[in-house]
Amino acid sequence: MNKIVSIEEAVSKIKENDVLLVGGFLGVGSPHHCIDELIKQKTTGLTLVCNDSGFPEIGVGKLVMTKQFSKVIASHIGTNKETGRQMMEKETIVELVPQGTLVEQIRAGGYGLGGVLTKTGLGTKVEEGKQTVVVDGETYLLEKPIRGNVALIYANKVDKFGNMQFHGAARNFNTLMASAADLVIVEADEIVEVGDLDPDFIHCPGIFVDYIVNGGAIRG
Amino acid sequence: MNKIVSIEEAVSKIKENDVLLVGGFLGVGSPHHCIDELIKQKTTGLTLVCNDSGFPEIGVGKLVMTKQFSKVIASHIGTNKETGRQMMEKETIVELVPQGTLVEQIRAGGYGLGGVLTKTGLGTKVEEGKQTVVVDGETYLLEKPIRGNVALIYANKVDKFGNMQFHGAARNFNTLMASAADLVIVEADEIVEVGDLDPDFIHCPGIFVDYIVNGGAIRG
Amino acid sequence: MDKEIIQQFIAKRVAKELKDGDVVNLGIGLPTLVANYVNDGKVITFQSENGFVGLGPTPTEEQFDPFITNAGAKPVTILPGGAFFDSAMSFGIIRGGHVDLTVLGALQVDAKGNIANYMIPGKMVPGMGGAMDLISGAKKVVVAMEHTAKGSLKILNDCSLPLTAVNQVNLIVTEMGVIEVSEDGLILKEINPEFTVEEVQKFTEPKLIISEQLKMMEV
Amino acid sequence: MDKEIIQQFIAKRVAKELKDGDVVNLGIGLPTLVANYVNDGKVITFQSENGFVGLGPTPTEEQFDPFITNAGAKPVTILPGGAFFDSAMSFGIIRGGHVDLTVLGALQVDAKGNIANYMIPGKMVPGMGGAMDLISGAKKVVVAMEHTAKGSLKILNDCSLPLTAVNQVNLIVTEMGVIEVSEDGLILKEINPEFTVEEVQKFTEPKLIISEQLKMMEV
Repeated sequence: MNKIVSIEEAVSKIKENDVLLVGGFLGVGSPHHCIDELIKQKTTGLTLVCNDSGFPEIGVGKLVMTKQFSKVIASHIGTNKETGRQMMEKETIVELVPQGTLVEQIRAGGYGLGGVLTKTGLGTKVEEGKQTVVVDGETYLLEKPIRGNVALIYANKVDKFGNMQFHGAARNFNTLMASAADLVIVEADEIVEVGDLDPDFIHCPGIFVDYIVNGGAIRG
Repeated sequence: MNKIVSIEEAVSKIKENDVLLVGGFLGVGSPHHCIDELIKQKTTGLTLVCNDSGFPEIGVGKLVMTKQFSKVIASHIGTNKETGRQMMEKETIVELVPQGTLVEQIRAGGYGLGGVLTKTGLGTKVEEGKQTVVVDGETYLLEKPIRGNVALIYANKVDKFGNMQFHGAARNFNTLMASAADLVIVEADEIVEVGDLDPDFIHCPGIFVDYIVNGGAIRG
Repeated sequence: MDKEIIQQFIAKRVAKELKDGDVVNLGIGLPTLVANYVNDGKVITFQSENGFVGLGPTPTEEQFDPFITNAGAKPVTILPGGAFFDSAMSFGIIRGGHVDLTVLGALQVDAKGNIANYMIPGKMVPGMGGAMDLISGAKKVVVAMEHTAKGSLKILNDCSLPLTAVNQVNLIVTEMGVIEVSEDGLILKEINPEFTVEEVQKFTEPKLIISEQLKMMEV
Repeated sequence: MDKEIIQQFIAKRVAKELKDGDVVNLGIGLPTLVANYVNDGKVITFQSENGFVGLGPTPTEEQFDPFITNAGAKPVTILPGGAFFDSAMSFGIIRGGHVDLTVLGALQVDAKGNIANYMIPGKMVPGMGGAMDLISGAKKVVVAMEHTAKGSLKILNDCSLPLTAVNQVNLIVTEMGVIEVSEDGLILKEINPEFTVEEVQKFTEPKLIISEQLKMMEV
């Protein structure tokens, strides 16, 4: 059950037209080395699910610049003007989703729930074309679960089974995305032996993880 | 903003007929000292929300024996025969809820969600009288959010702001219940200074906590 | 066979269903015994629904820790690579299909894969605990039980007790044989050589489909 | 007043809305300045929706940590008593009403407490980020903005831009005054002594209700 593979091998599991969940918040806690390798492998037609579309030179934003996404589902694209341009020019489909809804949709996808009932977005464009559900007289928007073919996530530290630890604000969407894809690839700055991490302080268990790649130091 | 109070004072905030969320799984990770004090204060008519009804001499089970609950919402009552007897004799209303649904209902109550959409319980007695929702052709049971007037929870270690750390299987329902009550009381074995806990490894933030009581050593 | 030997026999056979790398949840009672018979160097991660993966054997006196207990509140250990979490994640793992296999006992199981194992109305109402989530959520559901209860049938055309889950059981392992639940009904795949097909059928209400590759049940 | 002074003036006034013990989320831009003006020894816990509470000031060179950033990806610090968490808990805190007060800018805000601050169709579509959840979930929503945008009105009878949230704004603080959103409409509660009521009304589309206790806006 060796999960450690080269970055090249791990990223080669991403196929044309896959739905790709990518961790990180404006590049903080993103799998930067895997993103660079995905640019090299030129896999296209991908659907991105990510908090944001990064910056043109940081995080998933680089993959927006290389036009590897045919669709982007995110809460924010304002820091990467190219995403907005592709949306306006209808080159790329962009779905904007409230941040809290997006992470909860991914959690629902990974945790076997039928959807999310939230008041966020009621009465706004977010509601358009969606089902509402009334619970005890209160109306909620029904947001559907989101799952990916592949989750490409980051952890500061991982053991060889895939148990993850995070530092600072790197956790963001990573822990939830780990549960919500058919194939889960974790890039970590540091890989340690099984048993090295205190079981009381593991942020996300390794049972979700298929492949581990060594990310070494952080890159932009 | 001193949150530390005596056990007597904290428990006196629980009023007749309150809905009480109590952490713990068969007594593991339960606020044992607060439970003992609640027996002393003889507050009755309470609704218990807890994973289980403990054992007759351990955990919330003691409060079943003293008949302080008029209603029990739990996933399991088999380890405390008195709960079953009170249910059969119609002395106490008992609602049995699947464990995963119960914790998710509490999370929904604390996290501002309108309910839980789950397949668990479909086609069983659990479904009776409940709404179902169809999402993309799949039927889900709609389970409503649960909130309490007071959450009585346990942590192994807490700082003076209320940031919590847990050991082993003590975490269970505690972290979720902390978010889902108007008033939150944490009993901890160890109280430390603010800043003593690593912010990367806090299982539940202190912003949820109103009162902290010193539980000292574990008692049965 | 006496009760203890029967239970061990069933547990040994169930253990063969576990595959290397599986995440497995074992119910209380007979299913717990399955952990003792994992072999062939298979690495299995046991999940404990009260909040961890990496469930290990009963602790020695020195290893004892009051906060490391199984879902029955019995002292256990956590193995290297294990991790603790809260109940929301624990049942996210269960409901989300991240448990490859769950093994549970049953009061009744039927030809449609329905299972009843959490209450006898008016008599015994312990509650479902995590069983409904486990049976609905796990990728594969194995019922491990004695074939009959003091002579009365437990494998029925239709469960008469309140159901724990509808149409979720995949495999039934008893001391008489191994029965697969299929869309066409119950298929007898393996038989304990101590019994004849007629004997197994006698203690099974639904008409059994006998597998063309019927094997001897080996443990 | 020049732009910088106007922004500081607004931020100082908003800071007075913060109560001891509050959990507060500040939007990017002008709202961020509010943190600089908390006084009277009030203990405020700032939440950062990218995943922590206890947001502190910009780090010194020695304190710099690439993983401790605010929701705009700018380096910040975490104060003693702070805690990091994932986005699901972060928005559980926000949606669940555990944020006492949020301060945001707006493109438009109207007499019903509607707010538009996330897109101009065909021109600027940055997305709502966490703003929709914050405005819907926080106990109190304060809009902190300049009263007009290059002379065009921002406080309207009805927002014309796509809404971020419906009927959620509680208070509007500008360089001209402090306006409360009530069921009856907008109430001018405080006025900057540099302006007259007529001047404020001139730059506000809905008819203002003038509070009987109209106060001078102090910062």
